[in-house]
Amino acid sequence: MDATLILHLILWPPLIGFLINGLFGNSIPKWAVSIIACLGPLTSFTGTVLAYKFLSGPAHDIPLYTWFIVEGSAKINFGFYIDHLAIIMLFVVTGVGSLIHAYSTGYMHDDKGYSRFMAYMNLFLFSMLLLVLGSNLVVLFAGWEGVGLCSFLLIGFWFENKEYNKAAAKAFIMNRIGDLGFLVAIFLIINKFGGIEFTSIHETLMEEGQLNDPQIALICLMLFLGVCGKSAQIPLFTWLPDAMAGPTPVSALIHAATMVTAGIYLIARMYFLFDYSPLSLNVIAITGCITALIAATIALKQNDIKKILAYSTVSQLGYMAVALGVGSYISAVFHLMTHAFFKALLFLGAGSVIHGLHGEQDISKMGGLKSKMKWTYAVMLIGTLAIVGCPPFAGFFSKDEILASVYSKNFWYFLVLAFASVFTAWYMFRLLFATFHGQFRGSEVKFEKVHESSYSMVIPLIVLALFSMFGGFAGLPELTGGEHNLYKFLVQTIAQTRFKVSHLFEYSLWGITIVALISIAYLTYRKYATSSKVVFESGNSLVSKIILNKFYLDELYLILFVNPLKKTGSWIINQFEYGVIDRLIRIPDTLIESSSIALKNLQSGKLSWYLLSTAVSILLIVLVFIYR
Amino acid sequence: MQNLFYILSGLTIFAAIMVIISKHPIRSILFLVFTFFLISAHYVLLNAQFLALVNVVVYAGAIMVLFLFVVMFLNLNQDIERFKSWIPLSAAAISGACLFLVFFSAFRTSVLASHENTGGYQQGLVENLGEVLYRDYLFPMEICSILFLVAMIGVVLLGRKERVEPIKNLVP
Amino acid sequence: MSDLIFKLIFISVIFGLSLFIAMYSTYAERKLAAFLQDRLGPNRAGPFGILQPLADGIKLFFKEEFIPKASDRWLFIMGPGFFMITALMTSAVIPFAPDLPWNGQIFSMQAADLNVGILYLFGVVSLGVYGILIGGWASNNKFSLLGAIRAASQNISYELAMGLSIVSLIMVSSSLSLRDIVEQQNGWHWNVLYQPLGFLIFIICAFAETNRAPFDLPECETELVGGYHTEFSSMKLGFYLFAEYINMFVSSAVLATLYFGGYQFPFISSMDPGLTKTLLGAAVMFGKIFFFIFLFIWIRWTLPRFRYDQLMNLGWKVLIPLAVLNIILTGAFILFKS
Amino acid sequence: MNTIPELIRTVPLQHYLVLSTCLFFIGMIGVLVRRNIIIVFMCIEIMLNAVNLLMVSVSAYRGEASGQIMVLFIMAVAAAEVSVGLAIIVMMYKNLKTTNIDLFNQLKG
Repeated sequence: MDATLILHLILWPPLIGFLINGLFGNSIPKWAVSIIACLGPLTSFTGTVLAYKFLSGPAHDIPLYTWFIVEGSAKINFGFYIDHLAIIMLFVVTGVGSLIHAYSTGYMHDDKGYSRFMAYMNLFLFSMLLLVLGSNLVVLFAGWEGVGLCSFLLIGFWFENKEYNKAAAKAFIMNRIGDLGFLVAIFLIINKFGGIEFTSIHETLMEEGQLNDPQIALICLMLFLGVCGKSAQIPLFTWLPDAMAGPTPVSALIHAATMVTAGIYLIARMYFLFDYSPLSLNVIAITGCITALIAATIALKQNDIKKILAYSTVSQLGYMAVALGVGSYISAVFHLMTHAFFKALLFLGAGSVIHGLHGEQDISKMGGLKSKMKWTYAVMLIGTLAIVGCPPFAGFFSKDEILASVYSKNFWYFLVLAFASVFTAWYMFRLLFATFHGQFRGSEVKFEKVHESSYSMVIPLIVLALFSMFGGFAGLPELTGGEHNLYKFLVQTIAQTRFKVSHLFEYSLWGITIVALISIAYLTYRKYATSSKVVFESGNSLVSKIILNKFYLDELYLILFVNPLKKTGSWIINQFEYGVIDRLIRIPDTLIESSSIALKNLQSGKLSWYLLSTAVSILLIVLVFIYR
Repeated sequence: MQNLFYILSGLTIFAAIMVIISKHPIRSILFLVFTFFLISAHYVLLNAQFLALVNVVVYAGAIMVLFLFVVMFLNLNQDIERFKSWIPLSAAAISGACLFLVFFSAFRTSVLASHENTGGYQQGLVENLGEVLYRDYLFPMEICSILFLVAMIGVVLLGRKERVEPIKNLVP
Repeated sequence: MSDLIFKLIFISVIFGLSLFIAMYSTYAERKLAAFLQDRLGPNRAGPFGILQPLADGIKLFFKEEFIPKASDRWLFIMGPGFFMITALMTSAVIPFAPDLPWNGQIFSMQAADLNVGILYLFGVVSLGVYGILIGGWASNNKFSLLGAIRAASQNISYELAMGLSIVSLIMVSSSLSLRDIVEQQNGWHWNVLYQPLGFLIFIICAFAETNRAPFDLPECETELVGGYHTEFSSMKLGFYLFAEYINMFVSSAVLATLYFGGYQFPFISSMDPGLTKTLLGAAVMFGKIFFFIFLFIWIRWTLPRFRYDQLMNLGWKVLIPLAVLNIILTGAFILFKS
Repeated sequence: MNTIPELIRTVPLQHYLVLSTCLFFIGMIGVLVRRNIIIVFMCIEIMLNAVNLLMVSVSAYRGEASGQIMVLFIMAVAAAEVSVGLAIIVMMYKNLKTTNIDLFNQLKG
């Protein structure tokens, strides 16, 4: 099959869906909106399957047309690039995207902005596809900005609420900081390599690249700044928990499965560049470690079901970053894929719970929902087991692979990650037991109203649960004797050597994992599967206070950046804007005003005045002619 | 002969000044008629007898009668010239005087072509004028008649009292 | 120099003659009216009442001089004066007799031979309105003003038809000088034979211009008390009345000059220039003038007065189109003949 | 009538120019100073007549008839102008009950 045709089949349907729903969404019936909205991702998914089936061999480069030319150095195509990494990402994006779209038709059905919501979702999907398929950094950046925009729109979807708008703005601004780094990186790349296509950069690098080149290191660090913004790494991660203001499908699609992984995808895409800069790889690894640990720690004390999942996402992104940092790119992509499955599942499950409880998000007011929401409970259980790394669920294999690869490179990173995964297990079991076991902690009336969600929501959950259960088998470890299919597939794109660990370590890791999980599950069950509300209340100790307040990071940013900026801004607006610029602008303004008043008086309507002015002008003309 | 010219000129200027300083419009009109007579006398001195009489007929006999008519009809006995302020008056006077001085000095110092009066002094006679008018200025003459027609229609329209009833739709 | 002295003498003679004829026109008017109405008329002052005009004049002189308080004093006095002056000015261009050769000099029996004489006539006639308007307005009286405005609009209206009828006459004579026009009419070539329609229009207009019946609306007693001279008394009233008769005399002279050959009579061309010819010419001229004065008076006591709208209709809708038609016919005729 | 050319020999043309200029500016100052629109209109007539006088004098001095023809046209235009202008003044008087030029202040956008 023709690669261009497939590209068109994948790329454009969501945009068409967006245009139809965005322009005419209010004037067509809801069922039509649903169908149009779901058809886009489904068509894209079909295209992805076709691409997987029919596009054999190396990558396909499809330059559609020349977008613009940087005078003297680079020609920038509006071009696309389909390779193995892209196909994996496409599967994640379109597959999970389609399921979440289907889920949204149920979840958002009664919202008054339904068609707007579906249009935004389609636009997001289109942007994400642009990001994944772009053949150069500029097209990728376009998609990168597109998803940022959609993220902003969807976080602030319920724009009547001021807090939500603030959260949306926060996400947007945090992303801007990262995007600045990304842009600088793009300029530097154009400057250094004279081209922006991935393939051309790769070739140039192969020919002239030097290890530890400071310019490359700078480029990599700048790119990583962008990644920090988009993928919520340590300095810039605070927007992600706040982004839970958006509707739950948004959290699932954007802030768990697809958009936040864009950074990971970018580094995997540019791995050849990072390979030349060990320094930046170390920075990435350290950042990832700290992110994973801190986010997991904060998640321990959260009571909001979506916030817990959000911090968990940050933590898991930290895992991926560490995997990238130790050069194990394929492991990172593997974890990205499984994480997309189970995190989407968990978010959607949480959404189902929230839906069933009519908007309640606090787990301290839940409990005992197992009997009421059987399907939800089942899928949440699967999701939890997957994320905590219980064999043989998806998370086990990917996490195990990351841990093993990190262990093979640096023991301290491994130790941090191990701690983080213990914390992960703790807060996930806490969430599960507090929500579904024990007694309901709200009023009886409320409990009566709890109901299972509709099929349009449950069926995507079940599909995602299946993926969470069996997705891990794409990359079986060497120990089991199975084949690591994903590695075989991806290594055609990402030339990376497989790490080596001893079998003894592998076995001990598995054993420790299982023992730890069982003990943690027992402890959390005893602690949280009760009907007491007290356990959710925060302690007064210093540590719990710090954790509860998210290490005071927001406050720190407030003091360090926001307040000085605000003060500077208000100084500028008061002193410079009103004092200098306004006065400068007023000068022509007053000039024009006074002159127009004078001119207006010229046309007074009085005949005598007209006659006089005629006489004076004749006098002037005559004088000019005489004394010329 | 020279004295006659200067006496006439002095009278003309005096009458013209009286036109603009008379308080009453009727007096102004009468002084204006007098001015026109004096100008006609100048025409006679310049051997333009036809124009002199046409001036009397047109200006004194027709135009000024119209003015007189209007003033009498509107009954403008009351003095409407409320003195307002010196500024517009002095501005008018000064600008007028400046322009006058400019013109006056320009004419005083102007060098005119010598009298190459070869056509005799008969150019003011009716035969001569008629010949020139109908030979060289026939077209403007015809245009003048159209001008009169237009002016006549305009005046009739302006002076009409009743509004024309809108044409009723005759077709049932 | 003798030329100038003769001019002065001649002008005084014409002046006196106009006044005298006007004076006795009043007498004639009354006598004729009496005759037409089968009564005696003035017969006390002198034989057949022949001193009656003098008596009237003396009476007017000695009447009380009255100037209304609210009137404009100077204009009130100026009005009749102006009217009188314009009436007397007209006779300056009329040739009363053939030239008189005397002592090797030729004396013209015309105060001023303007080469635009007809225009002069016309101009002076158009000025006649001022006297009426000023007098009527200065009286500060509604009836006077209405009378004055009526007179003015009547005069202006009929001036147009008059002017147009003169245009056709000029086309025939191809001169504006009255003397030339008279000279052209020697023998029986009177203009009335070539311009009968023009003559008719002209004479109607002459009646209207002099405010004589049947066009005496400006002073129509039944409607406007006394017309524009309601407030006038004494000699000022005398001026107005008297000027009308002068106007009548001048109109008759103009009529005779323009249409009836002036001083021309048959066989005049066979006579030598001399005193006899001049006197005979003058006699013929005055005979014609008296005939027209008689016509004026006859019509006054015969025809009833027009209504105002009838007057305006006649002027604008009958006489002006007729005059224009006359011009076209004359032009066509001249073109055809050449 | 024969004495007329003598005048042209004894009085220079400049004097006629000055005379007509004087008349013109008397008219102009009248236009600027007076407030009664009828008087203003009359002053315009004075200005027109000043120009006429100038034209006739130049025509006479140069022995050319064109100037006098121009005067004829000016008179024709003046007659038309006066009739229309007076009609307008009468209508304005009917509407505004005044002839004060300062109260005619509708001529503006």
